[in-house]
Amino acid sequence: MLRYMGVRLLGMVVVLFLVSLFTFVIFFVLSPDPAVQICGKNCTPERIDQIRGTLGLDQPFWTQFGQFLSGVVAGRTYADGQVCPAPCLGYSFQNSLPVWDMLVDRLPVSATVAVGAAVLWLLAGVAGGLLSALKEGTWWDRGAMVLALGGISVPNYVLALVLQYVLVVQLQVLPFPQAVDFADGPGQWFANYLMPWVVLSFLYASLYARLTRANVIDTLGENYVRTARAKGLPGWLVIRRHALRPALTPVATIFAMDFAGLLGGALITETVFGLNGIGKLAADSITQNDQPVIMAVTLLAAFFVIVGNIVVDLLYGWLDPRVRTAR
Amino acid sequence: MRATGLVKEFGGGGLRRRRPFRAVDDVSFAIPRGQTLALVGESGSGKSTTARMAAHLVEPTAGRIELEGEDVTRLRAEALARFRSRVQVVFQDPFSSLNPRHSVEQIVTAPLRYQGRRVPGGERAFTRALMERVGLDPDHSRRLPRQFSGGQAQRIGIARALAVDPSVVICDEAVSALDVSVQAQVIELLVRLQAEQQLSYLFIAHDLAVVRQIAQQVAVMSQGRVVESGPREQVFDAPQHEYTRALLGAVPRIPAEWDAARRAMVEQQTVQEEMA
Amino acid sequence: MALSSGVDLEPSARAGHRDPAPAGGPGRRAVLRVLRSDIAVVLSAGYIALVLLAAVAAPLLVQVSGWGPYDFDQAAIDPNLGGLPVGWGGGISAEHWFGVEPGSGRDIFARIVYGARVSMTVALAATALTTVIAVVMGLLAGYHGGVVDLVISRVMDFLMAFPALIFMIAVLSALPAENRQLLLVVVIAVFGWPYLARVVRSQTISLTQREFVEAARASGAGGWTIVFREVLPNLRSTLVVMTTLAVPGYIGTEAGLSFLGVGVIPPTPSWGQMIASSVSWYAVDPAYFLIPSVCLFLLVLSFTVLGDRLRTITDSGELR
Amino acid sequence: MTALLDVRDLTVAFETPRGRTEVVRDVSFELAPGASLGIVGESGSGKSMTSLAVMDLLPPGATRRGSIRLAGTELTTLPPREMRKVRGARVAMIFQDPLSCLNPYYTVGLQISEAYRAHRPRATRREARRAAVEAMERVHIPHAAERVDHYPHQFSGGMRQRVMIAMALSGEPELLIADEPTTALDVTVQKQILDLIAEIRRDTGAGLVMITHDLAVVSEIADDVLVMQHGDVVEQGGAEQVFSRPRHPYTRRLLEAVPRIDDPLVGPGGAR
Amino acid sequence: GGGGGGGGAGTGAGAGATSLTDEPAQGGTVSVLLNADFSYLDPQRGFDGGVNNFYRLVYRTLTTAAPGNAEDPSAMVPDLATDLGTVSEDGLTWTFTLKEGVAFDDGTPITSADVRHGISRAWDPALGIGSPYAKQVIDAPEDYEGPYRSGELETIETPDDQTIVFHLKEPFPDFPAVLGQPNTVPFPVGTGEGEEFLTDIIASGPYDLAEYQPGQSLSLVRNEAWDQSTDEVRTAKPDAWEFTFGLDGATIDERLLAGQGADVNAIGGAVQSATVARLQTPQVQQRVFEPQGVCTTYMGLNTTKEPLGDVRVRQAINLAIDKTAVQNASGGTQLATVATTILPPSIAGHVDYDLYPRDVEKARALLEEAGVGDGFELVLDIRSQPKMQAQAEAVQQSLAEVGIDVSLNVIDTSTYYETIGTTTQQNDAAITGWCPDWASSASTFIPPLFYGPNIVEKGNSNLAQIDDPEINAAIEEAQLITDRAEANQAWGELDQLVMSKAPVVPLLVETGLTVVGENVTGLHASPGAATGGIDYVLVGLRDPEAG
Ligand SMILES: Nc1ncnc2c1ncn2[C@@H]1O[C@H](COP(=O)(O)OP(=O)(O)OP(=O)(O)O)[C@@H](O)[C@H]1O
Ligand SMILES: Nc1ncnc2c1ncn2[C@@H]1O[C@H](COP(=O)(O)OP(=O)(O)OP(=O)(O)O)[C@@H](O)[C@H]1O
Ligand SMILES: [Mg+2]
Ligand SMILES: [Mg+2]
Repeated sequence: MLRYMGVRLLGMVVVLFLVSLFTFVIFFVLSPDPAVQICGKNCTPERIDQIRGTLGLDQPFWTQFGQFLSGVVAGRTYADGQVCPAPCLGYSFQNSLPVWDMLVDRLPVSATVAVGAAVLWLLAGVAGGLLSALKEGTWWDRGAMVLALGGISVPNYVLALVLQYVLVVQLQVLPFPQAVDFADGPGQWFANYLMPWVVLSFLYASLYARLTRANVIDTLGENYVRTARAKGLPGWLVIRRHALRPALTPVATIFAMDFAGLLGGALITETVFGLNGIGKLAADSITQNDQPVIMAVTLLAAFFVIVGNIVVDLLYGWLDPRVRTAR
Repeated sequence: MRATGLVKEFGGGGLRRRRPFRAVDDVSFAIPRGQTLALVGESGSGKSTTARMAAHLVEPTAGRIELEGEDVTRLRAEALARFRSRVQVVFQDPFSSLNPRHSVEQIVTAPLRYQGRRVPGGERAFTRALMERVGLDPDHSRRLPRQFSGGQAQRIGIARALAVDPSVVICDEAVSALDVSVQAQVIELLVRLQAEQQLSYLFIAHDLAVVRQIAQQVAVMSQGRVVESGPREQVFDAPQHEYTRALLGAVPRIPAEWDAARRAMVEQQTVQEEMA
Repeated sequence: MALSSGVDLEPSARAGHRDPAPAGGPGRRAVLRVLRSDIAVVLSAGYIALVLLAAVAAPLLVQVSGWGPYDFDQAAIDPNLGGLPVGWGGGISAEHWFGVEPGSGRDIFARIVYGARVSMTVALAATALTTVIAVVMGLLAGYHGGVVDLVISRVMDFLMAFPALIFMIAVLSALPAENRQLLLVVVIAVFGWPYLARVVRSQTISLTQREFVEAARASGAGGWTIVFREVLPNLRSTLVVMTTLAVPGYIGTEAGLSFLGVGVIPPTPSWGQMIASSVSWYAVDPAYFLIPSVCLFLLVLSFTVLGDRLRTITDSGELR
Repeated sequence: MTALLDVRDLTVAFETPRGRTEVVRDVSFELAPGASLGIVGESGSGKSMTSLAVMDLLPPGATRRGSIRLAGTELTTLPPREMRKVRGARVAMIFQDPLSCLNPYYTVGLQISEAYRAHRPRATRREARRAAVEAMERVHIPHAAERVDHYPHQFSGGMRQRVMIAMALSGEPELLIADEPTTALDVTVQKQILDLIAEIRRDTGAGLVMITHDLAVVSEIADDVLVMQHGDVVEQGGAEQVFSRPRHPYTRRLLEAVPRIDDPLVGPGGAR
Repeated sequence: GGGGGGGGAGTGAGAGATSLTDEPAQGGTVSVLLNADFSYLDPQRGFDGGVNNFYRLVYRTLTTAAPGNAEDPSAMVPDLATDLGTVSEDGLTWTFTLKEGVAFDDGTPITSADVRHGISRAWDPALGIGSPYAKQVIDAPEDYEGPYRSGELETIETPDDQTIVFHLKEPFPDFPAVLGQPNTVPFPVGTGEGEEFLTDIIASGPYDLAEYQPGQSLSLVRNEAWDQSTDEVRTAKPDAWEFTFGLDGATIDERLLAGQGADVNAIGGAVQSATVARLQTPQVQQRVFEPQGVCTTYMGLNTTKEPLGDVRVRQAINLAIDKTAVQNASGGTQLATVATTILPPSIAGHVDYDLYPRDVEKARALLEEAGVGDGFELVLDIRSQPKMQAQAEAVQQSLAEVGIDVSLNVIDTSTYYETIGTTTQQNDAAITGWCPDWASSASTFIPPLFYGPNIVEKGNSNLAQIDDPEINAAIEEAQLITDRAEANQAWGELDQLVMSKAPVVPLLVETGLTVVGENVTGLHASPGAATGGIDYVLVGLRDPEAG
C-alpha cells in the first residue's frame, strides 16, 4: 500500500511537472511580452528592459522554467532583492501581488461554491435517479429523465441568467449573489450562494440522476439481488444493501473526480455571478494576460484533478473488495 | 503433427522477478494422419495453451513442433502463411469466435484473403459450396453470425477452418458449449469430414464421454502435465493414473440397465414400424 | 452413433426472437426501424436536419428573407433607447422574421442561419477530428498493450489533468485570431480525444480477448488487419453513439468559448457569440436572448436525445 | 399426506412490445415430502422460469398463472410479506452461476448470516455469524472460521457453489430448488457437489427440485423426472420409467444424443 | 477655457423633486459597485481614471483638479499647498508652501521632505510605472533611481518643513497640473519600498483603508487625522466607503436599478447599452446621472500604410463612416455623442466644427481621385471587447459602401495596447480612445497623438504615425504658451489643423450615463480627477441611516 502510494505520488509529480512545462511553453512561446503590459501607458524601451531584468524575462527559457519550479518548491529571490517564500508561484503581472496569496484568498469562495453544489447535486441527482429507477416507467420516472435531459442540454450561463432574472429581478426572492461569509449570518450566506449552487449543480445533478438510475436498474437485474430476494430478505434491505452499494460505487468514484475538477474553479458560474473564486480569477487573468496567475490556476486545477484521480483509485479500492483484496 | 517437450511459462521476469507460472510443462504428443488425438483434463490444466502452441498462436517457451516431419516451431512470414493453410482452429464459443460484424461470406473467405490467396471460383460460389459441405443453407451466406443458432454458428467456424483445405484441425472445446443434441450433430459432422478428407484432429474437451466417441488417441492433462496417454481403449478401460481414474469416476452415468431397456424398446418399435 | 437427422433441435430457432432479418446490414436497418418508431427521435432528427439544411442553404434563405447577416438597419432600432429594436418581440416583423440585433439592427434570422453554419461546422469538424485521433490511439493502445498502451494512457492522463476550459480559453486568447474556427476545432480535439479514446481502448481490450481475434490470427491476419478489419467494425455502434453524444458537447463548447469571447471573430455570427452579446439585453429584449438560446438548447437536446436513444437501443438488445 | 410441492397448470408469459410470449405452458407436477424431482430440457425450454415462478422471483415483465401449493398453502395468492417468509425459510434456491449470484461487495459470512437472520429476527449478529461458520463447515469448506470473512471472488467455483448451498441451508428449508447447480463446474467438482446435496438431503429430509440439462445427472439424483421442451412438459414420470421407456419422441432423441462413457466402443472415427 | 460644456447634473425636472446635486448629510456608508479592482493602491503605480478618482479619497497632493462642483471643474486648485505655486522668471523653478495642519493618518504632520519622498519614488524603476510627468519635467541626475537606491532627490529642495522648491528641465507652464498627478502623493520618509503599498495605505486624505481583499472588496473608514478645515476640495460627508469588485456590468446595472437593501447607497459606472431603455421611467430618471465625456473614441489611420498615406483616402474614410451607426452600436444617443473634433467638449480649448459630415458620394469621388476607386482592403485592429467590436462592425459596414473591405483583427484586451503601440505590429487602422491627464489644457491630448518626434517603436501613442512638420511646429509653439486662455485657443486651432490632414477619424465621445441608488446625492462630474465620471470626494448620502 505504501509502495503503491509512493508510485502514485511520483506519478502525480511527473504529471504536474509536465502540465507546468506545457503551460509554460505555451505562454512563453505564444504570449506577448508581459513587460510591456506592466510598463503601462507611458512606456519607454529602457523601462521595459528594466522590468524584464527584474522578472527574469530576459533569461533563456529553461532558466526561467527552472526558476519557476524551484520557486514553487523552495521559494525564490528576484533580481531586485524581493523574496518570495515557498510555495512561490510568482507575482501577478497585473497588481504585483503574490499569486499564492491570491489563490489562498479565492479558494474559500470556490470551495463554498463547489461543496454546496456537490451536496446539492448528490442529493438531487442520486435521490432523483434512485426514485426514478425504483419507479421505472412511471410518469415520475419519465418526468425526471426529461428534466435531466434538459439539464444536460441547457448552457449554464443561459440558466444562470434566466434564474437571476426570474428569482432576483422579477420575484425578488433572492439577492444578487455575492460572496458573503458564513459568519455574516447563515441565512444571508445561504441566500447568496443558493443560485450559484443550483446553476452549477444542475448539469451534474442531471448526469448523476441518469447514471444512478441506469446503475440501480442494472444492479436490480443482477443475479445477486435475486439471490438476496431468494433468501427472504425484506425489500428495503435488498435495495439498500444489495442494490445501492454496488450501484453507487461508480457514482462515488466519478463524484470524486467531478468535485476535484470543480475545486479548480467553476469558471462560467463564478464569472456570470461575479463571485470571486478561482474560476473568476482564471477568467480575469486570462483577459489581462496575467501569466503567473494563469499558470498557477492551471497548476492548481491540475493538482486537484490529479489528487482526485488518486482519491478515486483509493476510493475504488476501498469500496470494491475485489480491488481491495487484490492489492 | 508431432510435439515434443512443449513448455509454456507465463509472467515472471519484469521488475519484480516473479517466478514464472508454468501453464504447460513438458508435453509431448503425436497425431497420426487422419486420426484424432483428444486432450482431456480439468479446467486450467493447460489444454488450451497446448492447443494454442500447436496452432502457432503463442510461442512455446521450449519444445518443438513438427508438421509432416518439418520443424514448424519457429516460423516467419511466408512459412507461417503456409502453416496457416495447413493447420486450422475451431474455437469453443461459436459466437465469440465469429466476428459479429462480418457475414458468413466474409468469415469463411477471411483465411484465404488474409493469406493473400485467391478465392477459387469467386467468393459467393466458394461460400455456398463450403456451407453445403457443413450442412448449412447456402442461401444464408450473407447473414451475420447472430442470425444463426449455436450449432449452426459452430458449423460456420468449421467451414472457416476448412476453407484453406487444412490437414490438421485443432478443436479447442469445439462442442462443449453446445446442447447435447446439437453437440451430437456437430460431432457427427466432424467425424464425417475426417473420413472424407483424412483430417487430423487435435480435439480438446473436458467431457470424457464426448472424447470417447471421437478420439482414437487420448492424452489426460493435469496441472500442465500429461499424466496419461495412449489409445482410447487403454485409457478408458484400463486407466493407469490416479487422476484419470478420478476423472472417469466422476462422470455421471445413466444406469446401464435403463439404457439397455430403452434400446430394447426402441428396437422393438422400429421392427414394429417396419413391419407395419 | 445413430442420430436422427432432420430433427431441428436448434435452441435459438425455437427461441423465436432471432427471426432472420433481410440480408445485408440487418443491424443498421433494425436500428433505423426502432428509431423511426420513436417520436422523440423523429423530432430530434427532424430538428437537426432543419438546422443542417438552414446552415447549408443560408445564402439562399437570406435572399428570401431579404437581409444579410451583416446588413445594418438603423431604422429598426431606437438610438434614444440604447439601440433597442423598435417594435414588439425584439423587432419581429414581416421584414425581420426573428427581429433585429440591438445597436446595429442586423437581422437575427440571417445571423441564426449563418450562425448555424459555424456552430455545426465547428462541432462536426471537432467531432470528426476527435474521433479519428481517438480511434487510432484507442485501437493502438488497446490492441498492442504494453509500452504503447502505457505511453498513450499517460498522455491521456496528462491531457485529462488539464483544466480544459481554462486552458482552452488561455490558448485561444493567446493565439492570433485569424482562422479561429480551425483553431477552435484543433483545440477542442486536442483536449477532447482522450475521453473517447478511453472507451475505444477498453472496448478494444475486451474485443481483443474475444475468440474471433484469435481466429483471425489463426487465419493468418496480421496486426493492422486485425485492428482495422476485425476490431474496428465492432466499434461501429459505440462510435456512432459516442460521436452523437460528443456533438452536443462540442456545440456547447464552441458556444461557451464564444460566450467567453474567445470564439469566432466578428462580424461572423455563431450561436454562442449571439448568446454572449445578448445576455445583457435579456431583460429589455428577451427575444434577442431567447432565440439563439432556444435554438442552441434544442440542438444540443436533439443530439443528446438521439445519442441517448441510440445507446439504449444498441445496449439493451431492443433490436431483436 | 399432502404433497410438499404441488404445481398445477403453471403458465409463465412475457409481455413484450411485440406481444405476449408464453415460455412456460400449463406445467403441472407434484413432489412428495423428501422426494426429488429432476427437470430436464434444453437451454431455453423454460426450466428456470418454472422454478423462479415457484419462488415468485420472475424477472420484471413476466407474469404467471396457475396454482402453486407448498404443503397445502397456495403461494400465488400469498401477499408479498408472507411470500418473503416462505422464501429462504421454507423454500431455498441454489442458482447456476455462483459468482454472479453472490454479492461481490460483502463477505460470504455476511451473506450467509443475512440469510440466517432473515427468518430469525431475534438472532444476534454473533449468533448469525456462528451459524454461518457452522453452515460453511457443513458444506465442507475448510478453515470455515477464517474464510467466513473472505469475499466471493477469493473462492474457487466449487467453493462458491458450496457457499450458495450453505446459504440455502441456513433457513432449514423443506424444499430445495437447485437450478443447474453444477453446470459451470468440472466433473470432479460436480460430483462433490452432487454428493454434498445428497448428503444434506439425507440429513435434513428436504425435498429437492433439480434443474439441469444433463440427463445423466438427473438419472443419478432424481426420483421423478420432468422433461420440458419449448415451455411444455412433454414427458413426466418416475426416473426409471422415463429413462428406460421414454414415450415422447423428444425424450427419446435427447436420450439418444447423450454421449455415454460406458457405451460399447464403436470403431475409430465412428463407423456408422 | 470652454470647460463646463455638457452639463454636470441630472435632470431633476419634476416639481419638488430632489436633485442629484443636493448637499449630502454627514455619515453613512457609500457603496461602489465595480467591474474590476483598482489597478494599484500605490499612487506611484496606478494611473487611470478609475483609480485616480479613488486616490483623492485617501491621498492628497500639492495641487489637484478642481472638484466637480467648482465654477471651472477643469481647472487646477491647491490642495496640500497654499496656492498653485510661484514660478521663476525663466519658468524653471517652482516654489510651493504646505498648509498648516495637514497630517498623515497617524497624526504626524506632512512635511516638505515627505512630499519630496513621495515624488522621488517615481524614479524607482520598479515603482515608477504610473504617471510619467514628474520624471519628464523635474530635473534629476541622469542615474537617479529613486529614494531606496539613490537616496532622496537632491534637485528638489526643502528649505524648511513647509517649503518645497522644484527645478525643471525645461519650462513647463502646466507644472501645477503635474503636481496634481497621483504619483506626487507624499509619504513619510523611509516608507513605501517595494510591495509595501500594494495592500496598505498611508492616508493623507479623509479616509483610511479598513480592509482590502484584492480583486474582491475594499473598505474605507474615516481618517481621524484629516482636518476638513485644511481641505477646500473634499466634502467627505460619508463615514465609510465600501467598494465591491468583480461584478458583471449587467449585474451592477440590475442591482442599481433594483436598489434593494444597501444598494440604495450604491453608485456604479456607466450603464450597459441594454440598460438605457430601462432608465426611461420617471422614478428611475430621477436617479440617472450624466457625467461628462472627456475621452475621444477615434480610429487611427496608419499613414505609413498604402493607400492611407494619401490624405484624400483618409478624408474619404472620414466622410464615409456612418458615425450614427457607430454611436448606436455604442448604446445610442444616451451613452455617446458623435465626435467631429479631436478634443471633447469638456476639455479646455475645445472648439466645435465638422470638417467631414457624412457624404458617401464625395468619399467615392475622393477615392477615385486617389486612384483607389475600386476599393481596397483595410485591416482594423480592435480589442476583444463587445462594445468595441460593435463599433468596428459599424465602421466595417459603412466603409463597405465605398468599396473598402475592412477585416477585423481582434486582439486580446490585455495585449491590445502593446500591439497597436508597436509600430511594426500595427495594422492599417485601430480603434482606441484617448483621455487627457488633466482637463485644464489639451497639452496631454494633442501632442501624444500627433507629435511626430513622439513616434517610438514600442509604446507608441501616435497611431497615425503622422510626422507632419506643420503640426509638429504648431505643437511646439502651443506648449510654451504660459497664458492659459491663449494656450487653449492655440490648442483649438491645432485641432482643426490636424483634422484637415485627417490622420484619425474621431468617432464618439462616450458619456458614461449612470444610475445611482436613491439615497445617494452630491453627484458632480469631474473632468479632471475622474475622467468625467462622478467625483467621489463630493458624494454622500441623503439619509445616513437608510439601507
Ligand atoms: N495469457 C496468459 N497469461 C497468464 N496465464 C495464463 C495465460 N493463458 C493461460 N494462462 C494460465 O495457464 C493455465 C492453463 O490454461 P489453459 O487455458 O490452457 O487451461 P485449459 O486446460 O484450457 O482450461 P479450460 O478447460 O478452463 O479451458 C491456467 O492456469 C491459466 O490461468
Ligand atoms: N426477460 C425475458 N424476456 C423475454 N423472454 C425471456 C426473458 N427471460 C427469459 N426469456 C425466455 O424464456 C424462455 C425460458 O427461459 P429459461 O431461462 O426458463 O430457460 P432454461 O430452460 O432455464 O434454459 P437454460 O438451460 O439456458 O437455463 C427462453 O426462451 C427465454 O428466451
Ligand atoms: Mg481452455
Ligand atoms: Mg436456466
